[in-house]
Amino acid sequence: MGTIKLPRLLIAALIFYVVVTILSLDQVHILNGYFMVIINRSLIFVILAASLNLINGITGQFSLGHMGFAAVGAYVSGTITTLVLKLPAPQPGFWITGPIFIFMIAIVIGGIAAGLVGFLIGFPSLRLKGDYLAIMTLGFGEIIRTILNNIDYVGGPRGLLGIPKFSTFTTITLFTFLIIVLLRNLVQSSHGRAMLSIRENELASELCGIDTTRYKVMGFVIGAFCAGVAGGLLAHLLQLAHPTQYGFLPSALVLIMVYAGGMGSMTGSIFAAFSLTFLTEGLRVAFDNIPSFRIGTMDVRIGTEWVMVIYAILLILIMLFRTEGIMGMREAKLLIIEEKKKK
Amino acid sequence: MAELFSLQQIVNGLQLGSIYALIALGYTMVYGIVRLINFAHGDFYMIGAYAAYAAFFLFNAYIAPGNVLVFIVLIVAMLVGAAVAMLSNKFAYKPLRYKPKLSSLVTAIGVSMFIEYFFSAFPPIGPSPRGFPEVLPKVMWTMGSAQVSNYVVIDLVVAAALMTGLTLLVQKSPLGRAMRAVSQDKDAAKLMGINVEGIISFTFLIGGAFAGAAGLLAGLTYPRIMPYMGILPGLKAFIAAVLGGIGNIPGAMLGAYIMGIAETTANAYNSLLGEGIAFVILILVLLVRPTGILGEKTADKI
Amino acid sequence: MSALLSIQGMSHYFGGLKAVSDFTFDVPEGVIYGLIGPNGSGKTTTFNLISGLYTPTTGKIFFQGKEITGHRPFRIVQGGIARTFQNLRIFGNLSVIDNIRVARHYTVKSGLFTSLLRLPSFLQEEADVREDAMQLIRMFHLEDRAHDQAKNLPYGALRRLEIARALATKPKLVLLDEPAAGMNPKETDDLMGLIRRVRDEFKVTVFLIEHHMKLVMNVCERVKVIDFGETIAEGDPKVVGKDPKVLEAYLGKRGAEC
Amino acid sequence: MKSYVLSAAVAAILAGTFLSCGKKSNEIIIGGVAPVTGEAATFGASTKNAFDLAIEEWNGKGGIDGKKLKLAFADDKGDPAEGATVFTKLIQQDKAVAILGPVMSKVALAGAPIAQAASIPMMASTATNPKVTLVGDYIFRACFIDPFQGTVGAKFALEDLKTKKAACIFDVGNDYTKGLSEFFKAKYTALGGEVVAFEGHATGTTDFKAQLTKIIAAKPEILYVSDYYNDAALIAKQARELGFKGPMVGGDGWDSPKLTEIGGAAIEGSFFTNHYAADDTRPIVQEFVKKYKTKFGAEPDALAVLAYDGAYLMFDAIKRAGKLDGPSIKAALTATDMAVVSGQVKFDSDRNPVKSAVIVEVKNGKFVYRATVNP
Repeated sequence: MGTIKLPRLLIAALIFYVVVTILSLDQVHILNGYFMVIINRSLIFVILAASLNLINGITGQFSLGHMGFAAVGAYVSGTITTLVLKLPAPQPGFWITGPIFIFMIAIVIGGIAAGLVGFLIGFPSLRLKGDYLAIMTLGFGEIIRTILNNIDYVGGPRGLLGIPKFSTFTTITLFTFLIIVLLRNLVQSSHGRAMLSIRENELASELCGIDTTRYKVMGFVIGAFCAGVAGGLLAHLLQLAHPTQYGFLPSALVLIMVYAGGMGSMTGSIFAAFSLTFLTEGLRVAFDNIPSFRIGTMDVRIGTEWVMVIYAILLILIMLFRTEGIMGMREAKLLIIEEKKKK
Repeated sequence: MAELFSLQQIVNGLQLGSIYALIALGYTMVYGIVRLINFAHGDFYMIGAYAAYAAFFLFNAYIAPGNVLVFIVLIVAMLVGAAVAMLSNKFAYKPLRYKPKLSSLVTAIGVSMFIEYFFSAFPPIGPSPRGFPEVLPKVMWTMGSAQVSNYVVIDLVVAAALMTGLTLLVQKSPLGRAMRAVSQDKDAAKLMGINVEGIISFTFLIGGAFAGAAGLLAGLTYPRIMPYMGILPGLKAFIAAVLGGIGNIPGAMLGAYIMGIAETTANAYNSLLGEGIAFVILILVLLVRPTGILGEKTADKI
Repeated sequence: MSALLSIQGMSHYFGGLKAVSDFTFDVPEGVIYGLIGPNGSGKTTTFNLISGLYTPTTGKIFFQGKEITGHRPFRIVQGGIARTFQNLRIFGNLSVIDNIRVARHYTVKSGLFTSLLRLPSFLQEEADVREDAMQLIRMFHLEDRAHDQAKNLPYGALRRLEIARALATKPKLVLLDEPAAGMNPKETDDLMGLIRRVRDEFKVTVFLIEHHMKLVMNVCERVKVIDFGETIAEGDPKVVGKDPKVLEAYLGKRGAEC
Repeated sequence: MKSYVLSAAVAAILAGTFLSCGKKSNEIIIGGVAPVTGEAATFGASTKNAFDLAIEEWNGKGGIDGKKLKLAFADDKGDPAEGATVFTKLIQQDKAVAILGPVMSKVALAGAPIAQAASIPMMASTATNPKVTLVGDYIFRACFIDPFQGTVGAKFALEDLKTKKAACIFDVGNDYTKGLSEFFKAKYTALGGEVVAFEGHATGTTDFKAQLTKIIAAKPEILYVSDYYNDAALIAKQARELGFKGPMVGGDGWDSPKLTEIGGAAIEGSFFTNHYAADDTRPIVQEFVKKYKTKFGAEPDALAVLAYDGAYLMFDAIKRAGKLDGPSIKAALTATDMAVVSGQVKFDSDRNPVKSAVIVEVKNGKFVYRATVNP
């Protein structure tokens, strides 16, 4: 600290970015577009899982409606960019011409809107604990979805369409990196320790002078903000936002990532977001290659419909045999800010 | 708005409420004993419906549709529901009993996903909906301004009979006393010589059987079954249990009937409200009275 | 000596059950004050009332002349009353130093954004807090384990950690809820010295609940004996210890032998 | 550290799987997209069946220019994000020359820009949202768009059934059924009828009685049920139970043997707009129904018909193009004029099929031809 040395996390992110970019160049073509889609989705899941980890793993609350926040971010930022810019895909020289800044601002506004919703939801929910809180957040998530389904201005059940495609590997990596740094700095600050202490023992935390209400709401708001950013990025990647993308099941998938990775471990969330996204695609490819056979007059296929069965079994097995998740509560060195030691 | 509270709407609500009640009872009993929101409970209901469907075709060859067949099919649905519930408990929940509570919740989500996706992927069942057969001929009566079928009567009678039986079991029998003891304090119950795991398993058995019965009733009343049919009723029944006071058996019944009538009324008023009413109720209850209508306040020990 | 903590007519009921009945007493500044009484006599309830976990049914609590009745617990802590728990409440998965730093948090001035951006003022403050925490840790002989997860510490060390954590909130009054519970005689002796040192070096008033009569009689400068929510005796421990009412109602014959 | 090693190993295996994409030059890869898991899985299953059947038939006839067709199928789970992923996979990884599907508009809207950008022609089978094909000139569809069917249904209800008061019920969470009801209502009102009740219901619900009680209280002469067959059959049953006596009218989402399996007597005497009638004597129809039944043990539904037709239109275009590049296939598709199961198909300037609709009546558990309506 204090020296001009670049932080290791930044170096790691730069290496990741440069390597992936080079490998995906048309001339090299080791990573094709399919890989890039998986990587982009993994990165968005990284934001979602890491931010849910802040709520569930760090602050010790429990949200089952995380995608509801993502929906708010997606719809708000998507509405802004479709209104402000009716523009095609990024052109060369795009970075300095303006629209990208509007996009970035829209994403941040989407995040802030999600944060506000997080505040509205977090505040009344705080009297509840454990599974009551889980159900409450699930209810709020469903209500957000129902409302979106019924607002014709944002497309109702047709979804919000015609969002410009601004999310690229570059913008997604940038936002993911910023959010990881933000979350890491938060957790390893005095405020973060206050949040952790709530998870460990809420009563003792209060009696250490921590305004636990404030920090629980803060956990919800920051988590919701990040989810809103992820939602915005996803909407600008797919060029649409649809209410069904933000229901209970997608929220459960993010929850699974957090638990599989290890509650309270950001490293775990990141690792699980990547590995589960890749695993799903890997299983898809694997199942594609199983030939079909006949039983009687029926054609029996062992096809991609079994992927989710495997996914569910995997989740149960992780919970049974490694309840604390793959990483437990540990963090990779890369994500730990080293403290200068005196003496 | 006369049509909101017409006799017909109340009949509709009671019929829906009966099905919710049977599912809600399982939720509430399991929660009362192991403090677990068993997300897979709605799927036990779905399995019950499929079991009833299979049983119909198995027995229809020998017995003509009618009350006897309904009874046989009901028993099969309850047995299968109970078996699945006990198996889930044994393999997925029991090993996590003394781990953090929320890991059981996540496991329950996993079990739920597994059952749904497995049924959908398994070729003999598959994702397509199936028409549920008429297990007994339908008879319609006109009562005042309302149309009532014998199915409504069956729904109400089966639900009432099972609920009465359960209330008697819990209140009067030694087994019920043991269940209440376990729900109060597992460790103390163990010291008193109660087989705690046995009681938990029995609770899952009852809950699963009731969900199975609800599956048959749903098949009769809304004659379409599919692998994902349990998600929504499961969630709503759970909300009904919370509304009545989770862990409280009469509360679950009360909550379920309120829920059925509220949903019917809301649907008649406006589809947006109808879609969200369950969750609005949930949030209101949790904010205003998290212990539910009949639930008792338990002081946190500091 | 002026009264640091003043309790006036405080009662508390759980439903119909009377836990604390019409307590009126002062804890003077700078003393080591003991509250003793048999199980269920309302000792822990008194602490919970003072630290704001319960709100008294009737009566008022004043601290440094200001009323704190009904304030939220964290406000009361920030106002200068820290406490420990009978059954330990340690942040088990946090390191020893982090346990201490959590208690220092409310004095931290760096806002959220300063912290997120890790601005120099934040880094400076973090360093100060760390140094402070290390000082406390050394004083409580925990320096070897400073970076270990707290849950891995032996029992006696956890007791010390909890007291250290309470002191980290920079209190004027420390409530110790049975600090010697579960300790062996040697540890208890050390604890007595520690309590005195805490009072002298941190300039705090100590208010403790204890079953352990030897500790109370040795350490406390003033004691109050309660039973069934009512005060039986109050005053100098040596006097109170010989009060026949106390011996009979609370200490019994066994107590007299101590 | 163990987990790092493990993850590296997993990554290596995955990478190996992904990279091992051998492309045989004597095969033409056709991408197929439909949901086979999730709540829309029932629609995806019959769609995929139809893809398989069409490919089998074409390969039976020797493929195209001596090359065999191979279906690269991917599950979109009914989710737009999955849709975008699998479109990219099919185009980039499997090197599909054309894409069949998907079923749902929201997935099509996420996938279409990817196909368009890669110049890969796509034939959405049942995505009815008008915006789908507006994404670009590589995007076609095999089905009607919402306005057409709603209009046909309204005209039929007014003119043939001679009704003046109608009621609509639809799924508020499904763009297809909501759109259909909206267009029905607009046309019915415009032509002088009155829509006395317009009720939505939540997705996945099985109890429609509240809405139906309200609808029946408004005394409509006909009930327009724009839901898919699985909900429509239940609605019919419950409507009859509550005493509704009039006819019911629906859209092509009704076309499934499940309609009568679930609906039974309640659905008798109802009508729906469709692409074809199963009792149509044209050999192409009869042959398709027969083959489908033999292969899959069930009668085809509308999704299967449209998927099958979509596949035929695409294969025909590939054959006529004579080349496998996107622009050639696209050009050939634009020039389509082909008889398929759902009739003679041409594409308009927005790449929507121009074809006639038929009205089908449910009679004795069978779907019987009633009338043809030209666009």
